[in-house]
This record gives sequence, C-alpha cells and structure tokens, in this order.
Amino acid sequence: MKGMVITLKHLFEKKITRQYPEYKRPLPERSRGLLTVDMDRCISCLQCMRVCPDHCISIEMEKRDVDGSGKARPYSVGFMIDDSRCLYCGMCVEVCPVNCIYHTEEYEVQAYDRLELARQFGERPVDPTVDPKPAIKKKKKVAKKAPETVDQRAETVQRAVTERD
Amino acid sequence: MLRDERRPESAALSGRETGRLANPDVRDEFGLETIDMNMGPQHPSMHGLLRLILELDGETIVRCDPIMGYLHRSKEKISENRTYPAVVPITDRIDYLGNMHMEHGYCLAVEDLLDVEVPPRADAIRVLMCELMRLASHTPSIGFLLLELGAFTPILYGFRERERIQDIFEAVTGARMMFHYIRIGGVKADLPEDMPERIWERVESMEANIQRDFVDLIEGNEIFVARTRGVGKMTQEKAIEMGLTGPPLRCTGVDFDVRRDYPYGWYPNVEFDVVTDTEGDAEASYRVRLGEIKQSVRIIKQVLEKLPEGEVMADVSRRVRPPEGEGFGRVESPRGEYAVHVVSDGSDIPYRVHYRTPCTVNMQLLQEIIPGHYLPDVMPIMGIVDPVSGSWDK
Amino acid sequence: MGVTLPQGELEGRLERYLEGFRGRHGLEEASVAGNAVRLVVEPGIVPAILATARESLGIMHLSYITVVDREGFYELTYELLDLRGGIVRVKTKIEGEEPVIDSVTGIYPTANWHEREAYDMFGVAFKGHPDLRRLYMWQDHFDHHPLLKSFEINTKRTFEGLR
Amino acid sequence: MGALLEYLDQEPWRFLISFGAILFLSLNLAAILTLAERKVAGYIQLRHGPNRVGPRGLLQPAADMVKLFTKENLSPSGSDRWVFLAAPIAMFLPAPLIWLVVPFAPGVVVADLNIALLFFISITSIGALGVIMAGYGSRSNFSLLGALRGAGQLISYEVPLILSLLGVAILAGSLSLVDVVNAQDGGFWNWYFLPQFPMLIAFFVAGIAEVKRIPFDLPEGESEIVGGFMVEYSGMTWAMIQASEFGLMGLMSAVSATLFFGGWQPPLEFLDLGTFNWIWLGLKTALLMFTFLWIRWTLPRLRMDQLMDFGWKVLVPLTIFWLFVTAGAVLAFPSIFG
Repeated sequence: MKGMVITLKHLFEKKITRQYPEYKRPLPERSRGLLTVDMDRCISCLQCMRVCPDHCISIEMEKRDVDGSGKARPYSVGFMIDDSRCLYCGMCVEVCPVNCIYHTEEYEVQAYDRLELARQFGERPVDPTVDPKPAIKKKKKVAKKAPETVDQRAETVQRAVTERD
Repeated sequence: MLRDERRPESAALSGRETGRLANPDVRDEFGLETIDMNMGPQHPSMHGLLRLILELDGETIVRCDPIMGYLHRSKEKISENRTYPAVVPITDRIDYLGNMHMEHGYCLAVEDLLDVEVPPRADAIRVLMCELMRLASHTPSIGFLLLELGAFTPILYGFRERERIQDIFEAVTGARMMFHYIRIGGVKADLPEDMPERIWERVESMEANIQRDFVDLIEGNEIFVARTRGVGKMTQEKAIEMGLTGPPLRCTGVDFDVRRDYPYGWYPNVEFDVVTDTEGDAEASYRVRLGEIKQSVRIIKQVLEKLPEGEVMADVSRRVRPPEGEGFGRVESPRGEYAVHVVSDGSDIPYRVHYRTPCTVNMQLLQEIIPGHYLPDVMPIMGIVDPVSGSWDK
Repeated sequence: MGVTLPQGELEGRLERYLEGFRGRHGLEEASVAGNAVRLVVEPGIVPAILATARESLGIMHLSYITVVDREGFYELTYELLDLRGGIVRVKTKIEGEEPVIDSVTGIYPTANWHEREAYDMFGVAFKGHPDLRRLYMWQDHFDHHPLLKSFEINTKRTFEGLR
Repeated sequence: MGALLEYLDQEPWRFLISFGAILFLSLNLAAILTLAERKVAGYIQLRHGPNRVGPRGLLQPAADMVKLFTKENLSPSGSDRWVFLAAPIAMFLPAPLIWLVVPFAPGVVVADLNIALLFFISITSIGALGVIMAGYGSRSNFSLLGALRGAGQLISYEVPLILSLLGVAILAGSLSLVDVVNAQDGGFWNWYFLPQFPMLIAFFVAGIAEVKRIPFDLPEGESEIVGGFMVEYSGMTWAMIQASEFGLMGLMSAVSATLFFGGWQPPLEFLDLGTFNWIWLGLKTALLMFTFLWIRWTLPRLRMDQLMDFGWKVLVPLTIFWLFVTAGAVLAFPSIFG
C-alpha cells in the first residue's frame, strides 16, 4: 500500500515531459548534429573522404586555378554527404585540417526518398549510388603475401573505378 | 562422410530427447500432449528480437529453445573491414544500453596491443563515464523487470533518471547514446568546466529519487514479492557452470567482478565493494542491481573528489598501425563480463576482432532454468538476465 | 553449497597452474606473461587440458573461444579465468578444410553456445556437442560461414526500386 | 406538449426511451473512461496525457471512435466467424443492462426490480461467457490461453462477489437496490460501508477481477500473452471489447457506490438536492472509478495460481466469516440493525 501513496503523490507533482514540437531543447555546444561544409575554405585534401568509416562523403576533385595565382591547386568540384549512411561519429570533423566541415545543431534528418538524403555542396552533383572507395595508398609493409582482405579491397577499388567511368 | 554427419537437419530440433510432458505417466493415457508455442520475435517483453520456442503443458513450460540472430549485424565481419579507430563507433552499437563499456573494452584491447600508456586523467574520466553509464543502464533495467510483471509506472521513473544522465553525456561527448567518446589512447575531449559540479548534484538527487521511486514503491509490494521470490532459482554451481557473469552470477552469491579481480583503468585507486546476494532468484537480481547503483554513485563521488590533472590523450598517431600479435581487453559492463580479443596482422585493419558479449552467454540461462516454470515466469527470468538484443546478437 | 575459488597470491597460482599442466601433458609451448598462462597444444588433447584445469586446478570459468581463420589453418583460443585474477589461454591449430575438434561441453557446459557460434561462423565442427545448430544464421538454405575470409561482403549499393 | 409527455410515460415508450438513454450513458461513459485512464496514467507517470486532440485532449475519445469505425476488423482465417463476432456483443451486454436497476435519484429508476441483486449477478456471468467465446472463436494459441485463464478467473471470482453482496442484503432486508439506498438515508454514518467494511474490500477486489484489470489482468496479460483473448480483434470488434471493459468498470463502481456508499444519499442531511441527488451518485462513482485507475497504474500483475489462491483461500473465507458476523449482529441487536 505504501506504493499507492507514492503514485498519488506523483499525481500532483509538476510534469517533467517537454512538449517536443512546440518546445525545442537548446542543445549543448558539443552536440553532433547534421554535417555541413564551408565550401570556399575546402582545400579538397580528401582526408575526410578517406577517414569516413561509412564512405558517405564523396568528393570529385579537379586541379583548377581559382584565385589567379597561376598555379592550379586542387579544387573540389562536387562534394556530397550521404546522410542515409552517415553515422555522426565526427571523425571527418576531427581530421579536416582547415575544419571547414562541422556539425550543426540540426537533428531532424528525414526524407521520403533515400536519394534525397544525399546533400550536394559543390557545383557538380555527385552520384550517391557509387561507393566512393577512398584511394588508400597501401604500403606493402609486410614482406609476406598481404592478407586477402587487402587484395579484396584493391579488387573492389578496380570495380568501383571501372563502374564510375 | 564427415561432411553430412556434421550438417544437422533444419530447425526441427535435432537429436534431442525432448522431455515430452511434465509428468508423462498421468497425461499419456488421455493422449494429451503439449502445445508448441512461439513467443515470437515480435513480442512486447522480449527485450528486443528473440524467439522462444516453448513447449507448454498447460501453463508449465516443458522445454524452451531460444532462437537468436534477428538482430545479427555481424559486428565482427564489419570490424574486419575498417581501420582501428573506425571500429570504435561499431562497438558503441553492440550493447546499446552500455555503450561506454563497449568502447572501453575495445580501446583497452588495442592499447594492450600497442602497449601505450593512457594518461591518468583520461583513465579517471573513462571510469567516471563508465559508472554514469552503469547508472543509466541499471535504472531502466529495473524498470523493465517491473514492466514485464505488469506495473507500467516504474519504467517511466527509471527513464526519467536515464534522461538526466543522458543530458550529461550529451554535454560531455556530444551524443546521447552513440558516444564515440573513448578513443584508442585516451578520451576525445576534456570535461567542460562546470561538469564535475553538475554531475555531483545530479548524482546526489538521483539517490533520493531511487529511494523514493523504486525502493518504497516496490520493496514491500506483496505482488512483486510473490511474482519474483523463488522464481528462476539458481545454485552457485549451476550459475558458474552456465558461465554467467555480472548481476545474474552475483545474485547467487559468487562475488566475481572484473573491476576488482582483473583491475583496469582507474579502478585500483577507487574502493567500492562488490554487491552479492544469496538467493539467486529474480528478487535477488533486483537487489543486486539496486546495490550496484549505490556503489556506482560512491565511485563517481570518489573520482570527482580527486580528479587528476594532465592531458587526456596519449600521443597515438592518427593512423593506428599496431605490431602483429594479439590484444585482450576485459571490462565489467552492466550486464556482465565484456571481453574483446583483437588479432592484428601489422596492417591498419584488424585481422580478427572477437567480442565476448555478456548477454550471449547469460541467455543460456533461459534454456536451462525456464523448464518447469509457469508461462508468466518467463518474464522475471528474463529480468534476471536483463538482456539487450544488440548484445546477444552481436 | 558455495563455490570455492582458488586462493593464494597471483604469481604463486600461475606457477601452480603451469606445473599442473606441464606435469600431465606434453606441451608444445608454455609461458607466463603478466597475469596469463599461455599454452599451445595439439587439438587432440584440448579436452584433457581443460579437464585438468577444471577438476584439479579449480579454474571454473571459460570466458570465450576465439577462432581465427589464418591461411590454410584455424587457430582456436580457449580463454579460462579463475575469477581471481589469473588467466589461462589454451591455443590450438587445426589444419585443413574440414576443421573438426572434440567438444568441451562436457567439462564446461557454458561452451555449448560458444561452440555453436564457432560452428555457425567458421564451420568448425565439434564432435560430441549435444545440439550443434547454427546460433545466428537461419538454419536451412544458408551453406556459408560468414566470418571466413573467403566469404566476401559486397559493398555495391543497391538502390533498385528507388530510382 | 404535456399530453405528449403523458403519452410517452406509458409503459412501452417509457422503457424504450430510458433504455436508449442508458445505452447512450454507458457508451459515453466507456469513451470518457478511456480518456480518463490515459490522463490519470500520464499524470501518475509525470507526463501529460493526450493533449493534442481538442482543448487539453478532450476530443480524444471522439478521435478514437472515428479511428475505430474506419479500421477494418479482420478475423483470422481459421476462426469460427459467428462465435468470433458474437463474443464482443456478449461481453458488452452486461454493462447497459445492469444500469437499468441502479437508482439515480429518489424515485428515478428505470426498472425497480425487487430482485435487483440477483439480476446483477446473473447478468455479469454473461461477460465471462463472452471471454470464452472470444478466446475460443479466434483459434490462436495466445487467445486460447487467454480464454482459459479468463474462464478460470471470472467464474472463480463470482463467488466472493456474490457472498459480499449478501451482507448488504441482510442489513437492508431486501434485494432491491431502491430499498438498499432508502435504508441508508440519513448521514453517511449509517451508510453500509462502515458495518460492512471487509465486504466492501472483497466486493471491490472481486469487482476488479470481474472487469479483468490489473492486478487481475491475466486474460489479457500483455507482457505474457500479448492481449490474450482480444489479440485477434481489431476495428469495431476491438472497440466493443474495450467499451465493455470500461463500461463494466463504470458499472462496478456505480453498484458498489449504491451498495456501500448509499447511492444518491447525500453525505450530510442538509446537502439534500431533491431530484438532483444523482450528482452524489456521480461523485461517488467517479471517486471509485479513480481508485480503479489508480490501482491499475501502481500494482504489478498476479500469476494464475496466485490469483486462484487469493480468490479461494483469502476472499471467500473472509466474506463467509463476515456474513456470520453480520447475521449474528442482526439477530443479537435487532433494534440497531432494523
């Protein structure tokens, strides 16, 4: 019966639930929401593409002389983040040297079609259905035959490249 | 030839003398037999996707055969295709109610491989976060035990406590559940300034809430006692034989706790006592979990009092490339002993990662203990194990 | 009623375990590292080793069985804990395509599901196992063992039906 | 206009109109109770109940009704269609029927049966029949288990229900509810809940069991057999079963209010409101309904064997013992107990 008294006390207590659509909780500053890219600062070093565990960032890089300094520097023409695969692990944000990719406070990520979730940032849209295998330069450290997984990965890279051209 | 003998036939339960009836002598002359019932994958109190093929003789269960694999994402295969740091977000998703412990276990294994020395402040923060995770995992699990007995209210009080701790996690790590905070060699970032006071006050208020909402609401309740006392009773030998660890083992009286017997991280310079009980039934597991909440609060306070200074990340290169060999990590997660065995072949992709998740082993309890109980007793016995489907399915 | 756990100081215990094993069976290699005793044995005498560990040395807990698919052979590791800080790792190698080894469910009943998982993932058959079925994968029409290196995952992204 | 009213006062029309009003009353009571349950559950669990539909959620029952009307009610292939469809009707039947004998205000009662209590008991057992028909009709493992449990529970809890009524019948000297309420006039000190307190407890607990609510929730134990006998129902048929559960709950609290808390009798003499006394009946019933909801959201569920033990080994002896006590008291001091 002791329990009954407690539930009665709770009946008259102030409610603690937040009415979500009307009241949106202010997120703490470290919270990892949707990713955005600040395109003009991007030096197209493809680091984020390499480190992303889910291969959801895919960049099409071109050598282009942007600011007339005569030297053609890498410039990312197409930049796509595929939110249907993104894990919000934050590794790309940590690895970016000029930290032009960062988290926003936005967390309502939904769309009727999975392809809509692939957001484009550069001039040219990048096809989200191709797995952007990052070009990992594999140093054959181990003299003995490299384990199968590495071959398997190299072979799928060939397949991806042929598929894309 | 050997190949065929090894391949048993399909799901029809192979080669097992099935004790057909509870007391065959009485029932046989009436020609009654048991009903095969499917407590199927989609069932409100199965803690996730689990299918129990139950053979019922009236209300008593004659035989129970858990079928798992509905949430099997094969974390081990995924871990074999990612670089070492990229596997950490994967381990988060194994036991999604004890994420911090999963990360901690994997990072300990890789650090054992790299034999890198984690700075003391990182160790202290890791233990602080793991104990907060234990609180955030035990409060709803007590709520689940009661939800399955039919009391719908305590689970919401449990989740109110968990919500408050998740706010702390979000402020420190950036995410509410999938933290990706513990990294190989340390911790992603230091605690924000006001965090120690905030944690202290939150933990203080939690003890009072737990006392009022759980202990008073449930302790003397006759129906709760009637439904859980003596249900799923285990002796110590039986528990050890089944390889149980964590609260299910400690509720039978065996005081094994990885934090004390295989010390890791900051635990040596924090004292706490291992909560054990003697009964070995559902009510004992409730008491053990309640005791562990109090112990975790005690540990958190000790860590907060003497939080060491210093940086939080050892100098580990971004491209972790451990030497060839094996690394072992063992952690006490809220559900039991969680061990990670990493085998590396020198490249920056792990060659083989084996996760020993506590729920995979604790689920054998269902196969051994359930026969002989009533149908509604399946719930409190599941409450002893308090499994998480991501953890038993890996 | 209670379970007695091996007492005594850690190093002393590890030495005692080492002597206990060396006395009974020929071991390829045995060493003590940190808090772990490493044994490398032939597959045939694994049940005997585990039996001595359980009965005479009182090591009660089998933590897990890891199977590693090296080229041409499988490497099994049995991790035994004595719940008081000591670890015994028994390693064996099984050659050939059809890995078969005796089951230890008789000695450590907890090995039941570990072996079922090893069978499901690697195809390692355990003779004498009471109920060797697949643990995770669906029972019939699936003749592969997913964790083998030869089982290739395809990373092609399927978007049919969405176009 | 007056002539029309007299004409309508004759027997066939009077009964039809009042039965329509009672049907309207019990259906709306069931609808409002669904909202009340969700609101009380929310407030106990520190959250607001439904507050999206209508001001503070008041139109929620209307929204539920529209949803349930438009939902397709399918029946499992192997099921026996007629038994499957007849079950919700059989379960809903007792609720409006018993309202006929409950007196609302002095002289205002649909049918003043002089064996009202006997009528009440016999009609509630139809509900038990409905549960078995529902479970058997839908031909699935879970519902069969629910039906067997339901049968066991409902029938075995009718015994304490009946025994606890007899105490009141002895004191009031008649089986008709109107006489029971008249015998309890004067202040609340001569209501029957004071001399018959254990009987009130037994009646209330057996009432909870009859209405299949927690802690006697076994026929419909969600966490074990997922909705028990109503697992195969959806749409209007499910709505009828829900309406029957809430209608019976409202009815049980109304009957216990009339029996033990003096029906429409005002608690104090000067509070008498003449023909508006039904407000007191409403207040008392609302209070008892709240305790139904309050118990539902606090206590866990009993197991089948514990449920039967509690019924037979605790309630029945208690009621029989208290029956002898009241009978003895009436014989020993005829003056006090009239």
